[in-house]
Amino acid sequence: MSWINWLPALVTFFPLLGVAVLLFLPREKTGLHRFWGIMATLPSLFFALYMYLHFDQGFKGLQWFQSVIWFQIPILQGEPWTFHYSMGVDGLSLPLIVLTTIVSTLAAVASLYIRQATKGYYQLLLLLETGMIGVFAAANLFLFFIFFEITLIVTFFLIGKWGFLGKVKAANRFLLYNGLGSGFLLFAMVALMIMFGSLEYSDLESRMGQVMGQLALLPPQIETTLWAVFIALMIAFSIKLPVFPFHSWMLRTHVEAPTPVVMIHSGVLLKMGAYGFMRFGVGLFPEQMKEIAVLIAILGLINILYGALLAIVQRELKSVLAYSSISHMGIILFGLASLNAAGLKGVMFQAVSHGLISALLFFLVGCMYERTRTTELDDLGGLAKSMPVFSGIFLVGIMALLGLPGLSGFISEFLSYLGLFQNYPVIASIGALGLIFTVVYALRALLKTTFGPIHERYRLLNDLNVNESVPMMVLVALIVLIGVYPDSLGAPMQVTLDLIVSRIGG
Amino acid sequence: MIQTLLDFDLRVLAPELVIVAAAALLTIVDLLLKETVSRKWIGILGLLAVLVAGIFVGLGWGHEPYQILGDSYRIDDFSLAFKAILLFGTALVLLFSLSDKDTEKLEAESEYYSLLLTALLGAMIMVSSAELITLFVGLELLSLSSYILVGIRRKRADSAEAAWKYVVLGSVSSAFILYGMSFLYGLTGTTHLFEIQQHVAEIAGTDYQAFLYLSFFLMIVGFGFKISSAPFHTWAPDVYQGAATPVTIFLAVVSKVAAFAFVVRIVLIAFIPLVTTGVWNEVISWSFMLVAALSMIVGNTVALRQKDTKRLMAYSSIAHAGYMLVPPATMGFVGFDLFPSLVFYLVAYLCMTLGAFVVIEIVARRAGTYDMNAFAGLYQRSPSLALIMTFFLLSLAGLPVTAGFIGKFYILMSAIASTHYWLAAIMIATTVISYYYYFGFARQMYFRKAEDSQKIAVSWPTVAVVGMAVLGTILLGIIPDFFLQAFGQLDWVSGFSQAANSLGY
Amino acid sequence: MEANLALLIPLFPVIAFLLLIFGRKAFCKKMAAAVGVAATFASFALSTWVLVAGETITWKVPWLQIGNQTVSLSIEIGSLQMLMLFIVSVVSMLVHLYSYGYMKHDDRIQVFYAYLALFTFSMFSLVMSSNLLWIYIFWELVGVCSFLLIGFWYFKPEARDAARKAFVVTRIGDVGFFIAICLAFWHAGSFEVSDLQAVVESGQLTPGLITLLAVLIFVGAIGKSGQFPLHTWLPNAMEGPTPVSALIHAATMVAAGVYLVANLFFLFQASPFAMDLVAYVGGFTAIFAATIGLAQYDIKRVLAYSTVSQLGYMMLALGSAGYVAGVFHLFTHAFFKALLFLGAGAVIVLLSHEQDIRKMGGLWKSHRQLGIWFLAGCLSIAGIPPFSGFFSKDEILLSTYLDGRIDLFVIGIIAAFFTAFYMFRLFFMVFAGEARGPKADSKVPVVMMVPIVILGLFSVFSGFANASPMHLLTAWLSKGNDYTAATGHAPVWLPVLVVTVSLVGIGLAYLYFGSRKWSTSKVVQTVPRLHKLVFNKYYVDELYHYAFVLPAKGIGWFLYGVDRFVVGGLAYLTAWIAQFIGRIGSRIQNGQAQTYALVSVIGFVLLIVGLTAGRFLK
Amino acid sequence: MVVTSYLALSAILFSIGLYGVLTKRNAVIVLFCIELMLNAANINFVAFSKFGLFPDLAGHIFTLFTITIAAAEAALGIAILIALYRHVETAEADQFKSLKG
Amino acid sequence: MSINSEFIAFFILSVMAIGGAVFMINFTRVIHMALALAFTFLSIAGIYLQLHAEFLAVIQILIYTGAISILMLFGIMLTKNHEELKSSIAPWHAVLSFVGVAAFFGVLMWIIYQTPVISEPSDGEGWTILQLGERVFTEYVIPFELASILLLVALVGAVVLAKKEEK
Repeated sequence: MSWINWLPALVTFFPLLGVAVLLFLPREKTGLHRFWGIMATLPSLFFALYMYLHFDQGFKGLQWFQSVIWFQIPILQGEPWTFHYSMGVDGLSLPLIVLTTIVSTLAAVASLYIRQATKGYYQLLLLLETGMIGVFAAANLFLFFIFFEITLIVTFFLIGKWGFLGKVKAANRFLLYNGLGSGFLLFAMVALMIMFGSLEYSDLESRMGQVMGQLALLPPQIETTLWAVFIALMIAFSIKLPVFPFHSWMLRTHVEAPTPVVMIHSGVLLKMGAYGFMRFGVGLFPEQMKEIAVLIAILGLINILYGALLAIVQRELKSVLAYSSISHMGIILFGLASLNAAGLKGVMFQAVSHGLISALLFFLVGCMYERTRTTELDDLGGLAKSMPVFSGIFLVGIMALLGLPGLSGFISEFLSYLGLFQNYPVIASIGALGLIFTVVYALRALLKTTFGPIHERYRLLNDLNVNESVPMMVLVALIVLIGVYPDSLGAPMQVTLDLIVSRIGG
Repeated sequence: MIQTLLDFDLRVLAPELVIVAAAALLTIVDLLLKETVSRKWIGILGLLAVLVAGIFVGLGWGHEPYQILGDSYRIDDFSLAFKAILLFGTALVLLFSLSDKDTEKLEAESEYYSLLLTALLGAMIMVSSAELITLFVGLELLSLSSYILVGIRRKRADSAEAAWKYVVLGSVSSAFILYGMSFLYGLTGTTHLFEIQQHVAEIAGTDYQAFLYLSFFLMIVGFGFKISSAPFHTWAPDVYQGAATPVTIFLAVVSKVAAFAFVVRIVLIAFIPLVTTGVWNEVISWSFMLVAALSMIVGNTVALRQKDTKRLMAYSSIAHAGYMLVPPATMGFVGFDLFPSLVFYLVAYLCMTLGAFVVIEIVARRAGTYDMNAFAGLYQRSPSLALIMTFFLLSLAGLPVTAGFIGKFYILMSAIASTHYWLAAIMIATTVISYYYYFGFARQMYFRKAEDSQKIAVSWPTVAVVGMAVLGTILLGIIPDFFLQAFGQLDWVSGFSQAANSLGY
Repeated sequence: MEANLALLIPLFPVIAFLLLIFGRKAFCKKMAAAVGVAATFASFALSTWVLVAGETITWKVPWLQIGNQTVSLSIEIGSLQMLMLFIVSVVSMLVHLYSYGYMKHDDRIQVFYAYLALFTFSMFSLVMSSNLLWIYIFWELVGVCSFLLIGFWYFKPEARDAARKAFVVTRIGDVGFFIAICLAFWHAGSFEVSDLQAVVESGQLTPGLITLLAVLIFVGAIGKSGQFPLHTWLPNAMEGPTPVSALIHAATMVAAGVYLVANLFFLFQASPFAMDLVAYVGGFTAIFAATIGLAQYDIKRVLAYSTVSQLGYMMLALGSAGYVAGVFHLFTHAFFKALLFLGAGAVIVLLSHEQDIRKMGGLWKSHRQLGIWFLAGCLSIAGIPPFSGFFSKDEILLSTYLDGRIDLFVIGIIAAFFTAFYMFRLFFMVFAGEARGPKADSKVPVVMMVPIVILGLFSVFSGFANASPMHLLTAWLSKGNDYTAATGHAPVWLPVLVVTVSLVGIGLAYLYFGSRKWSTSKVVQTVPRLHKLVFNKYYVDELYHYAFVLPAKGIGWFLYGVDRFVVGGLAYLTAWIAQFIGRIGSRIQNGQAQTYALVSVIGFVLLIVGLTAGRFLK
Repeated sequence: MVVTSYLALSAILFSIGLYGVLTKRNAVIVLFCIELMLNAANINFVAFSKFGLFPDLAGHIFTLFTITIAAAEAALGIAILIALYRHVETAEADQFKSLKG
Repeated sequence: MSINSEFIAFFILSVMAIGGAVFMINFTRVIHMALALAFTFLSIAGIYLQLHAEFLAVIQILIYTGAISILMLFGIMLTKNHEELKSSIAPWHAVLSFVGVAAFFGVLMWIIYQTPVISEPSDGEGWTILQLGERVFTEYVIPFELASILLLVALVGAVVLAKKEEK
């Protein structure tokens, strides 16, 4: 127990300092807001990278683990129910924390088109970062839930205030759907608390192991309750991910939210669903997961094909990307359903990689919209002429989206499919059709935007400026890095994944 | 041996006596004061009285349970805790009233303050008695005072109408309670709850049980009315809307808290023997659960349609009554401590509802309307007010890191621990529905443009009230341990067992 | 040491790519070309060195951890790979050089060179990889480069559409390949080709699985190599700049499918069905594409169909156990087809980007040198000795014959006839007679002529690499495998037959298009329907459009409706239910105290009856 | 003579009172009907005092209190009604419906 | 059940009480209704007498038949309708009220007759006003004191609410 164990807390709460600083800045000084907004994300980024570099790749369990009793609920007999504040990092959370800090910083940089009420905007953005990092850094389900809810509330405001035309409706829908999801999570959490008396990840895992070990001896209600909890968790994260048919909230959010928020939303918030599936689905309920693996695989299949087919017929660029997210989340389900090392690694890779890719693409679309004032595919075209840098990066983004080898999207897709092929080759084969559809919609988006004859009104558009292209290049670099040298991302998660896989196998 | 009042240690009555004395004093002082003198001093006097009573309540802590005259008055940890909540709530209401410039109320300002005190007295009696007549008189004292308080703005038609509805429906509910009590009395021949308990234990399982049901359900009508839970909630929106806001707060907070204590006390003492025959689980728990579920559903769905903020808050408080009924409803099933969860939620509810109402009043007073639109662009006009309101809303909606979240979580635990998953499901689902209308405020405050760009000035007593409410909401949300440990250490059971000095009548 | 040197082969182009893409503003056109050519020349030199050294090179580094297995980046350069490296480097270098002439007026030549370099890198790596995953990775990368280069003139809608088509159609094949490697991983336990080979040869896999794997891999090859039924993209790909067509869509990338089948020949050999499939698909494609080529008027399209047809030949050879024959034809074809394309490119440039052969003519007189080298290419592809095509085609037909598939043999012969016919149709229409369209006034620049000449030399002489009696290539390729075990002796009449057929084809072409003694319109009039069918490429594109594209879109729109009305409707319904309950509650709240009391009374009755009636009735 | 008859009487009166509250248009009568309901409850108390399982005088005392309270309540009710009447100019209970929804 | 004087008295009184109530429901003029109810209250006083609750009977007459009825009459006088207003009660309201109350009544009667309370009735020995007073001032002194406050509240309230506007 040394001060270094407060590192996850430091990463999580540092942005709050920025919130405080912003509080004292005058309202009109937009430039100052921007400066501090961006600066405040940097310490977290720095600490996250520090953690990444100093991560003990051979260590089983949570590193930089810190646990403090927060409060206890007395009960009539026995030990009081104890709630901890505990944070720690392991192979599942570390990559996502790093992703979050990176995307957050870039989103802060990308917020240059937010022009009104910047003070509140950056405060919320920083609060959102705290929430997101907290979700991943928490080592206690209760704490996880709290951060989960914080992200929900903050995102509601970010969408509703700074979004596009239909923002209020989108914000409402976001709130209600996700509220429902967290309702399920709440249910599961309370039930787990009552069964196990603790919500620490470590306690949950060990007690779950005990219960599953002697399930035959226990009354049948226990098993029923476990199933109920498990299903509730699955639904909660299905809504977040989102899994068909819980996806309709996400489309509107993607279309209406301001660019940086979509970057974060698509880049990180959806990944909280994947993380939840990994941590609480596969990590906590391996036996149950095994039994519904087929179902998950089929849902994944539906997601992949449904999202892709719908993306093909969309007429608006952001909708294409939104549906493509659905399709790509299907790949995460594939990885989950496989329940083997390859597939689970695929899940994590897909979470990170899609986070980076969609952040990049939405940023690009946002920059484009600022210039063209439209995202309708039929109105666009030929932008490569006036905006070559934009087009080049967009090309890379689309290529990453469609899973081009050498870019991160391929590794994750490949691993997930590969994993599923071990257990459900037929489903995986049908799912492979998605690879074709992906190409179709991705190329359609690309070609309709940057290729073809240029419209007269776009002839004089400015290409990306440095503020825009540098963050994009960072994302591209990361996408390429993961694509070319996947172990840079995969190595830290190896031990944790092995542990999970061994639990599944055992 | 016949005991008389003077045989007892009357120091325990100190809080009530202070309030009685203050109420009387206020009335007299009003008569003596000139017309021109501001009646504010009367309010301050009332506030002082409440604070002194609070001190006495604080001093009362840590003693053995003590009863006077066959439990017609008793103090124990249960009653002290509730009394503290009531006094806290009333103090805030008084403080808020001091800064409230409602010209229509001013006509009868001193009466207003003394009636608040008598209402408080009724509420205090309700929480610290275990004898039916005293309880009933206390209830009526609270009710009658409330009727007048609601109608005190005589110049306003809606105020009078609200008072009318309240008096009619309140009296009907009193009749139901009384009718129910008559059967309870008929079966036991006594009005002392502990003796009733003994007789009920004898009756339990016999054919006379039918009368117990009848009695219980008749009283449920009255209880449901008092805590404004569906299907007996119908008065609440109209009355909350028609009454002056401080009165509304009093009704929503103090009156409801007292009613909860009243219900819990009667049901848990008189009907507890039914646990042995299984009737408790099958009838009493279920009736509470149904009422709770219905309240959640009705409160949260009807609130979706409301434009008037006070009316909306009324439905919200109906829904909250539903949540708060869950711990009593599910207590028969597990060894789950119902009181900490109930009391925790009550305190949380007090802070957040009171706070929300106060902010609504501030905003509405400025805009001249209680319509939701009054909140448009509040964030631009008064960011701090908007933020505070947001905080209350988050708490009401049960989102972290607020008192409402911990409270709801705690209640949910009792629902799930008792394996009534359906109830938990309804609770969660309706909570999600409630997000819509709670965030309706947020939509107005943040997403709309303000029509009136001027800042809203807030007087210092109001600041103090809001500050207290915010503080409560935050502290309960962030360091719940302090309160939970405190509540957990209290000897709640003492409220439901014979006091040491009890002889019985 | 050698391995490290070999690693440099793909490294040069990738460096060139990075330089060019990031320094595209800094480089002038000449510099860009120089960088590209220099890089490919370096690779060429190394490839040649590797080829000459002739020693198998292996190299391996761990790359990705999957559970307890490690996926490596592994390289194995055997005979086949050396040969491929050589082909790729030669053609690539020449095309780089040629491009400077062809593209010098384009503003984005830097980007063009960057793409070309990226392609060259990917192609090298594809060939060098000895790991299915890595092969797949570069397989995709070359596909993307092909896409980028086809769509290089992004502002042309045709180029855009062609690029998309190329990507999508090849992706269909890739999916087969993808499934195959996934299955292979779980059954062979690794992605390494050698491991797979070991498993296949030790008989650990069931025949069904082997067939499945082989077929799936072949699906990938079909897509890449433009075999029927996934051939449709290749002719469209001609929308790209001509050097690209020469490099990617004639010489190298499209041959990757053939290379893949050859590389995994052990797998196909183990499955008779797969061999049949390869042979028949190849044979069918050969004749199918050849017939289409008869009726096309776009110079590059004719060449494209010819490519498809020739690739079919290669597949036919491989399917008929003619491993060497297939690879040999790949080798010769790379040169003469690149030559033909570069020649065609020169023609196009001369005629200011006119591609319709009906508007050409008379170039023989004005550009004799070009004509000669183009003729060499035509003779080579037609299979006239001693041009290279003769030797390889002869071997293919021989192996088909020896394999006992007479039907395919006959098809091959007919296809050879068609090949000769349409190639010389092209030649005569372009070079013979008088100019019918734009005049060709300028000369062909030297940078363009040099590659043509070099390739011409290759087309003329490369056939001798495996000419009787030495069969150098056979010996070279059969090092370390037994793929050539089932060879027999050629009947003497076979080469004669082939040459005769080709000559007849040439003669007919001369009669129709050279001397114009016979008129084609008569033929068209006799079989108008057939002509229309062939002219419209058997309506395959249209068929696909109606059979796949439209239904997919239809499903998409249908699902969009489902998404909006069913899925969205469900959400709406839920919200509506909540609001409906609210509305009822609100209706009850009608303002009248008496109604309120009534509600309470009814609530009371329902509660007491509901909860206690059951107990009384018991 | 058993308590049942008295209980029945009080039930009848209570029900009639309730019905009156629910249906009578005149506001004063509504208040009056409430008094009837309270009276019915009182009959119960008094009857149980004599005939209950454990007869005791407490029922009388309860009734005494009830009557007191009922009187106060009636007075208040009338006062409120008069206050309301000043605004609405009618004593028809069904006209008091401006607050609703 | 034997027919004795007690029964007859009870019968007559019940009929009077119920009759008064029923008349109250059926009368159309408000004054008549009030008088009918006053009659019922009077009958109830009789019932109290029969139940050995003489003091209560007196109180009942004084307060109900006297005070409250007169209060109500005043109420009626003070709130005269200026014009006939159209009823805004929904037609289903009366029906539903009847059904609801009938069901309520049915439940009550069913339970009452299901399990008749049978016990040794008290003869009312010693139930004097004296004893009543003694218990009120000892055992029930707290509610008694509270009741005084309650009456005070009602007084103040009535004044505050009903006092005429000062112009």
